Amino acid sequence: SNSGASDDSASASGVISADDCVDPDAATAEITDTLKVGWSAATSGPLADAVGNVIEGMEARFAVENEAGGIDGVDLEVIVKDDAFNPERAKANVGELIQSEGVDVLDTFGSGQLDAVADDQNDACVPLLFGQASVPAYRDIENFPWTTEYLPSADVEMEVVVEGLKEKYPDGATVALAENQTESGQGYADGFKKAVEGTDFEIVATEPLTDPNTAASALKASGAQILVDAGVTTDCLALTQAIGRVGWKPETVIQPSNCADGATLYEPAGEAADGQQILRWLKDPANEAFADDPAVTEYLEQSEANGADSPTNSYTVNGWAIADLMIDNFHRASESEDGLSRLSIMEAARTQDYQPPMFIDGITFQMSPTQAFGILAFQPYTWDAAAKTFVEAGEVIDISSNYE
Amino acid sequence: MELFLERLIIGLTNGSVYALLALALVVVFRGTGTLNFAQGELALFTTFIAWWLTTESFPVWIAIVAALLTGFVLGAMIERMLIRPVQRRNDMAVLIVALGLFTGLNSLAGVIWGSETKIMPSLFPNGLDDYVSLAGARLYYDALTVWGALIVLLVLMTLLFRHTKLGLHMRAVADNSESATLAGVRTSRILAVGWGLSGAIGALAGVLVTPLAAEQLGLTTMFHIFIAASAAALFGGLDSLVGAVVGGITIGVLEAMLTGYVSFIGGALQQTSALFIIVAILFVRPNGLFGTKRVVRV
Amino acid sequence: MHVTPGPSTDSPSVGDAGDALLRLRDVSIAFGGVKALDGVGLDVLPGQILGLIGPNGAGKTTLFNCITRIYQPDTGEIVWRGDDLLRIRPHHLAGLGIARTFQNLALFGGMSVFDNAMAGGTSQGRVGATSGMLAWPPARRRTNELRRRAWELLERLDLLEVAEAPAAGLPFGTLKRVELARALMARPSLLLLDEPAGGLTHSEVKDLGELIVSLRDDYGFAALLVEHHMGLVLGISDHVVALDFGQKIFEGSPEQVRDDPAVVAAYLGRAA
Amino acid sequence: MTTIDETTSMSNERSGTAAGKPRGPRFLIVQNSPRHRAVQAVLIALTVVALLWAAGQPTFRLGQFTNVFIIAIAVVGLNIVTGYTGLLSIGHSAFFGLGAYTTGILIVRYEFAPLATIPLAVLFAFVLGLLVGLPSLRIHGLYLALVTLAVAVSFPEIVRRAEELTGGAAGMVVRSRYLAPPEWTGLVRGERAIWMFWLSAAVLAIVMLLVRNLVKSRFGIAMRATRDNEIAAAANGVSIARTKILAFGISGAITGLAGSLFGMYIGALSPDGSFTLMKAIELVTGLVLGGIATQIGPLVGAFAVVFLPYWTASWAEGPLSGVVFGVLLIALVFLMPEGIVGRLGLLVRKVVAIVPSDHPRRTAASHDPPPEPPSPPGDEPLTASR
Amino acid sequence: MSLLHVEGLRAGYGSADVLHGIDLDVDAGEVVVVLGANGAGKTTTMRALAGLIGRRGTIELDGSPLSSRPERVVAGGISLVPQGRGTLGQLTVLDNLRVGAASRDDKAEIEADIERWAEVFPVLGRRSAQLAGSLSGGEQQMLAVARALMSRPRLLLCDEPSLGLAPIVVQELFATLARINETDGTALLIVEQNAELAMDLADRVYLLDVGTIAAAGTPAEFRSDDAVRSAYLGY
Ligand SMILES: Nc1ncnc2c1ncn2[C@@H]1O[C@H](COP(=O)(O)OP(=O)(O)OP(=O)(O)O)[C@@H](O)[C@H]1O
Ligand SMILES: Nc1ncnc2c1ncn2[C@@H]1O[C@H](COP(=O)(O)OP(=O)(O)OP(=O)(O)O)[C@@H](O)[C@H]1O
Ligand SMILES: CC(C)C[C@H](N)C(=O)O
Ligand SMILES: [Mg+2]
Ligand SMILES: [Mg+2]
Repeated sequence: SNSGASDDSASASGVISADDCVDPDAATAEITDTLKVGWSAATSGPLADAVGNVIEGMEARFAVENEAGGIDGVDLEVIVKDDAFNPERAKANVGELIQSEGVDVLDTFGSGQLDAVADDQNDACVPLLFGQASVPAYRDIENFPWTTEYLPSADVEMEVVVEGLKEKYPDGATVALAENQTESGQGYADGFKKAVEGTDFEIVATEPLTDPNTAASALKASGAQILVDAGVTTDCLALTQAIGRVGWKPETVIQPSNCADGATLYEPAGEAADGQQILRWLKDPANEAFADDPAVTEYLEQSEANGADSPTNSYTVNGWAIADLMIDNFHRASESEDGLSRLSIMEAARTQDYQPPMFIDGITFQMSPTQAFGILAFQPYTWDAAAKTFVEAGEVIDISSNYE
Repeated sequence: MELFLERLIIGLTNGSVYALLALALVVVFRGTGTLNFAQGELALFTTFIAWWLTTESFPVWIAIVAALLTGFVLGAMIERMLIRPVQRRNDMAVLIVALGLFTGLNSLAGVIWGSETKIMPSLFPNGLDDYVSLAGARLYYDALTVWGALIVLLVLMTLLFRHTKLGLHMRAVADNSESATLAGVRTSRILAVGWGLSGAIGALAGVLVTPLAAEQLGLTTMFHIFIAASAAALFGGLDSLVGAVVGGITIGVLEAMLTGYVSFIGGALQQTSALFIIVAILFVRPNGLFGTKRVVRV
Repeated sequence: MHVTPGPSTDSPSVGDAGDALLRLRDVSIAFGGVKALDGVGLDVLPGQILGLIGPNGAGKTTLFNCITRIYQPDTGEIVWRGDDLLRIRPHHLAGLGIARTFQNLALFGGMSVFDNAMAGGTSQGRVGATSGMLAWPPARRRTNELRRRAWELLERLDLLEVAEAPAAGLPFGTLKRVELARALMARPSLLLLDEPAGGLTHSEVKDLGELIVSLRDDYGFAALLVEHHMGLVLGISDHVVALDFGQKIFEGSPEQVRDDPAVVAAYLGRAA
Repeated sequence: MTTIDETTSMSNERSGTAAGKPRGPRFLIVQNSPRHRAVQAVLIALTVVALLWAAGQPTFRLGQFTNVFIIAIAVVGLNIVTGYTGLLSIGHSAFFGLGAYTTGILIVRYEFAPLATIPLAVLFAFVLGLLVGLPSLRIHGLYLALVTLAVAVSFPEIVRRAEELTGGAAGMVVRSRYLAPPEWTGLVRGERAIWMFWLSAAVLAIVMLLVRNLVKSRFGIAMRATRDNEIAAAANGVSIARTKILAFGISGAITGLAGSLFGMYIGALSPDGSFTLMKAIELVTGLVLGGIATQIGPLVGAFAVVFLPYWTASWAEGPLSGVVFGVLLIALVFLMPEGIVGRLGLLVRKVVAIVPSDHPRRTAASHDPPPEPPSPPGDEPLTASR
Repeated sequence: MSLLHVEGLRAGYGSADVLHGIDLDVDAGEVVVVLGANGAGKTTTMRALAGLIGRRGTIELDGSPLSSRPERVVAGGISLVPQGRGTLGQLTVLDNLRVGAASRDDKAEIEADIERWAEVFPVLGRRSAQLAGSLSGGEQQMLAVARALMSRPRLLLCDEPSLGLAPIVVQELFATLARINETDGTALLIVEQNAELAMDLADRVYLLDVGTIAAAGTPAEFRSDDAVRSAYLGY
C-alpha cells in the first residue's frame, strides 16, 4: 500500500523511532570498528548460484570501500547464513544473526523468507535493508518501519509495463498471462491485473506455469497478441522454449525484470527469444552499448579484482548496486548528529535519493519517511537473438509522479 | 483439433519421460524388491556428467554412453556399499539412506557444476524446425526419440525378465533373497546388476529428457519427474514393466488434458488432480493396473 | 450377534442347529481350477475334539479359512449356534467364541510374547482409543483383569520365561504355544488348531496332547484339530473327519480310521 | 554310542532361553515399585532441569528449541500410524499445514485468540486423518504411501487455489501483535519466544504422555497387531478398519496440533514454505533417525532434523553442506539402523529390565533373573506368507 | 576323509551364541540324522552350514574349507531344504525349480531333472504354473525338497522335511530320499522329529542338546537307549 504512514510512527527527528524496540539502547548505540551485514539466503539448492553472485557483488563493493577507509573508519563485513530457501531456517538464521553475531543490518533473499523474519527483525529494531523480494507488503512503513525492499514492487513494475504497452497499442490488445505459482509470480500477476483495470487491454488467458509446455499450448490457443510472463528467473527461459516449440510467436512478449541475465536466460532459447521485452534499471556490463560507460568499466575492474567471478551476471551487478545503496546510507548515517547507529542507518534509509553508478542514468532509488518508493523508473529493452544482446527500446519511463 | 493434438503430444512426451524413469524404478523393484527413492537424483547426476562431457567437447553420443556406464557403476556401487548393509537390518533405514543419497547427490552436483541451468545438447536434431506437422500440431523429432527409446527399452526389459536366466534370478532375489541364495543364485551380483541396470536406465532417461524439458537441466529438473514416475510405477503395479509405461503415459496425458480442458482445475491443481484420479483407480485395483497380487496364505 | 463371555461347557445351543456348536453344510470353494473344498459338511459339538485329517492340499486349512472368514465359500452354509457365520465379519468371530491358530504361524513378531497374548484378548470388551489415551480407570481395570488372565495362561503354557521377549526369534515349537495362549485369551467355545504339533519331538507332542485335553477339560471349549501326527490326532480326538481333494472321505471314531481303506489309500499309506 | 548326559539331554527343554547362555539384564526393576518410582522421579527432574537450562538460552536458540518441540509433536503423531500401525505416510505435511493454516486463518480472518484456534485445528486435522485413513482399508504398503504422497502434493496446490481464504501463493502473515502471550501469563509481547517455548514444551509433554498411554493400552496392542499381521489381528478380534482409520485420525490430529503451534511460532505461512512434501520427508526422517515405534524417538529425531542441517551449514559452505548432510544421514543409519533411541533402548535393556508388577514370578525375579529378551526382532518370517 | 567335516562350530544370533562347538561328520553317500528338542539349535546348525549366518570353527568339504557364501556352498554341492519351506512364493512352481538349478548351466539336463521331480512329486507337475505361495503347506514342502535337488547336490541338508506332510507323503518322501541316496549317491544330513522313519534311513545319528552334540551313534544304539526312546520315538 502506498497510502503513506501515519504520523505517529515518526520519531522526534520525524523519521523513525526506537521507542517500541525491545532494546532501544542497542538501536541507538554507536557502531564502531566494524559494521556487520547479515544475510540469510539460499547458498545451497537451485538458487545457490544467484544468491552467491549477489553476495559476491556485495562483498566486492564492500572490499573496495574498506580499502578506501570504510565508513569513517568503520569496516564493512558480510556474514552469510544458508537458509536453503526455507522460511523456518531463515527465521532461525535471522535470530542468530541478531543475537549471536550482533549484526547491525540484515538482508534476505526471497519473499517467503522475508515474511518469516520481518516481525522478529522489526521487534529487534535491526534494519533489514534492500530485501530481495518484490511483493508489495513491505512498502508498508507503518507496520514494517525497519524493513525496506530493493526489488521494484511487482505492481510498480507492471504499471510501467502497461504504460509501455499503451504506447504500442493505443486501442488496447489481448493479453495472455503466464503465472508462476509462487508468492513472487502471483505478485506480478496481481500487479498486472491491477494495472490493466480500466484500460482497453483484455486478459484472455491465464495459465499457471506448473508445466511450461502445457501452459504454452493453452496460451497459444487464446491467440493473444501479448504474452506477459509473471514468472521467476528460470521460468523465463522455460516459457520461451515452450512457446517456441508449440510454434507461437506473440507480437509482444514481456518478461519480468528478475529475468535480466541475457547469457543464461535468453541466449539458450535462440530464435524463440528474439524481440522479448524487459524493463531494466541496471546497466548491463555484458552489453556492448555500455562498454564505454565509466561506471561499468570501473565496476568490471573492481569487482573482478575483489573476487567476483562472474561480474557480467545480473545478480552480481545487483549485489554491487545494493552495496552502493547501503554505503550511501551508512555514510549519511555516520555524518548525522547521532553518528552511525542502527537507528541512524534506518533514518538514512528512509530518506534516500541516490543513483548508484550501476543504475541506468536517470533512475534513482528513492525513499521518504512516509513512502517507500524504491525504484520507480525503468528503461525498456528488447532481446536481439542474432546479436545475442539486449537493445534499448525506448527512453527511461519514470512513474514517480504517480506516487507523489 | 490442433489444440487437442498438441496437448496429446505434450502429454505423451511428458508421459514417456515419466515412464522411462518409472521403468528404472520397476527394474530395481523387480530385481531387489526395494523402491529406490534416489533414482531421480541419480539420473540427474549422470545427466550432469553427460552435459559436462559435452562442454569438454566430447561428442554427444560419447557423453551419453559415458552417462549410461556411470549410471550402471554408480547404481551397482550404491547398492553394494550403501543399501545392502542396512537393508539386512531394517527396511525403513533403506528409505533414509536413499534420502541421504537424494540430498547428497543433488548437492554434490551443485558443488561441482553449480546451480545454474545447463543446456544439454541433444543427440538428434532439435531445432525449432525439426518437427513433423500433424494437423497443425508439431511433433518434434526429439520427442519421437524418447517414445522410441521407451518402446525399445520396454521390449528389452520384458525379454530380460521373461526369457533370461538373469531375469529369473532377479525375480527370485526380489521375492526372497535368502531363499534365492539357498538355491545357488548369486544374490549379491544380481542385486548389484539390478541397481546398475536401473542406474543406466535412469541416466538414459535423464539425457534424453533434459534437451526437451522446457526447464532444461537444473538441480530441480528431476524432482517432479521422479514424483510422477513413482506414481506411475505404483499405478502400473510396481512389478510390471508394461504397467510402468502405461502408468507414465496415463499421468502425462491426464496432466495435459486436465489442465487444458477442465478449467476449474486448471494448471494450479495439475498434480493433485492427476494423483487423485490414480488414487481413485487404486481403490478399484489396490495392486495397481498390472501388478501381481501378492499371495498371502495362512 | 452375541458375545460369549466365558467358558461355555454348559451353554445350551441355540436355534435350529440342534446340538452342534458349528455346522457346515455343502461348503465348496475353488481357486482357479482347483476345487479346494467340494461339498463338505460336518458338525462340531460342544466340548468335542474333532480331528480333521487328510493329505496335503486336501483343503483342511481352506476349511479353517472359510470358517474364520478369510475365504468366502462359493456355496454352502456355515452356521454357528444357529447364526449364519457367513454374514459375520472376520473380526467379530473372536467375540463369538471362535479362535484359531495358524499352520505356519501368524504371530505379531515385533511384540513381546505377553503382548501377543494380550492381543488375543481384544474381543473381551471395548477397546477404546480415547479411554486408552486418557488411561481411564474403568478401562484400566478391564485391562488389568486381562493381564492377569494372560499371565495365568502363559504360566500354564510354560511361557513365563519368555514372556517379555519379542516373539520373533523364539523356537518354532515355543511360538506354537504362544499362538495357543493367544487363542485361549478369547475364551473360545471353539478352538481351531492347525497342525499345533509341527516341529515337536515325540515327547513334546505327547505333552502337547495332554495339555490340549486338560485345557479343554478346564475351559470347556470344543476343538477342531488339524494334524498330520497320527499319534496325537487319534490319541485325543473324540471324532475324526478325513478330507481328500476337498471332499469328505471318512467320518467316524478314531479307532475306525486306521482300518478305513479310503483313508489308508489317500493318507496313511502302509498302515502306520 | 558315545556319552549321553542323562540329566540334561533328556529333560524336555521348553524355553527359548535354554539354548545359549543368556546374559540377563543386571538390574531388574519392578514396575511401580518404589525403585521404579524413584527412577522416574529422577528422570523427570533431569528433564525439568534441562528445560530450565534451555529456557535461559538466547532467544534464537529458544526459537530453535521451540521448533524442535513442534517438530517432535508432529513426529509423535506420525509415529502412531507409521511406527505403531505400520502404515508409511509421506503425507503428514498436509496435517501439519492444515493445523497451521487453520490457526493462521482463524487469527487473521476471524480474530481468534491463538490458543482458541487449537481445538479447531486439531479437529480439522482429525477429520482429514480419518479421510486419509479410509483408503488404507483397501490399499496397502507402498501403494498406500502413494495415497499419502498425493495428499502431500495436493496440499500446497489447494492452498494456492483457495486464495480468498489462504492468501494463495502469496501466503499469509500473522503479525506478531496477534501472537503475543496471553495476559494471564504475565508475559509481554517481546517475550513471545519464551512463551512459545514453554507452550510447545508443555504440549509436547502432554502429547507424549497421552501417546504413551495409548500405546500401552489395548488399542495400542491392536495397532501393533495390525502392523505385524493383519489376518491374525482380525482373527483375534481386532477391527482392522476401525484401528487403521482411528490411528490415522489420532495421528493427523496430533500432527495438526503441531502445525497449529508452528503457525503461531513462524507467523508467516506460505504453501511453498513448510508444508510441502519436503516437510513430510523431514518428519519421516526424524522418525527413523530417532527410532521408529519408540516413545522418545520422535523428540530425539526432531533434534536431529532441526539441528543437523543447521550444523552442517555452519561447517560447510553452500551446497557442500547438503553433501555433508547427506553423508551424515547415511552414516547415522549405518551406525544405528534402529534409530538413536531404538539402539539406546537395546543397550539399556541389556542392563536394566522393567518387570511388570503383575508378573507372577515378580517376587522371585530378583533372585532368578527370568526374561532376557534374547535379541532384537530378527527378520525371521512369522507368517505363512512364503 | 569324510565329505563334510565340522569341528568346533559356533554360531548364533546377535551377541549370544546358540551353538557352542559342534563336531560332526558326514561321509560321502552317508545318511546322517540329527535329533534334538525344540530350540536345541538344529536349525541354527543347518543355517550355519549353508552359510546363512556367521559362524566360527572348522567346516571342511572334501578336506578343504567350505565357503561361507551360500551360493558357493550350493555350487560346492551342498543344498539345504530350510525349515518352514522358504519357497519363492511369487514365482510359479516351474520357475522355482528353474531357480533351483541356478548353479548349473546344462539346459537340457535341467529340463530333464524338472521332469524327473515332477514325476516323483506329481502335484508339482500338475501345478507347474501355479504361484508357489498359494500351494498348501505340504505342497510347498515338496516343492522345497524338489528345488533343493535341482542343484544335484552331493550333500542334501534337510531341516525337518516331513514337517506338515501327510503320513503317506512322508513315507514317499523318505523312500524318495533313500532312492536318491542309493541311485545318485547323494549324502543326506537330516534334522527330523519323525525320528522313527529317519532312523530307518540313517547310517548314523547325532543328538543335539543346548547347542552341543550330546551323543552320537548308530540307530541301533539310539534305539536301545531308554531316554532317547521315550523322548524321540515315543515307545
Ligand atoms: N489362495 C489360494 N490360491 C490358490 N490356490 C489355493 C489357495 N488357497 C488354497 N489353495 C489350494 O487349495 C488346496 C487346498 O489347500 P489347503 O491349504 O487347504 O490344504 P491343506 O489340507 O491344509 O494341506 P496341508 O496339509 O498341506 O496344509 C491346495 O491345492 C492349494 O493349492
Ligand atoms: N532369528 C533368531 N534370532 C534370535 N534368536 C534365534 C533366532 N533363531 C533362533 N534363535 C534361537 O536359537 C535357539 C536355537 O534355535 P533353532 O531354531 O536352531 O532350534 P531348533 O533346534 O531348530 O528348534 P525347532 O525344533 O524349533 O526347529 C533358540 O533358542 C532360538 O530362540
Ligand atoms: C530474486 C527473486 C527470485 C525474488 C523474487 N522476486 C521474490 O520476491 O521472492
Ligand atoms: Mg494346511
Ligand atoms: Mg528348527
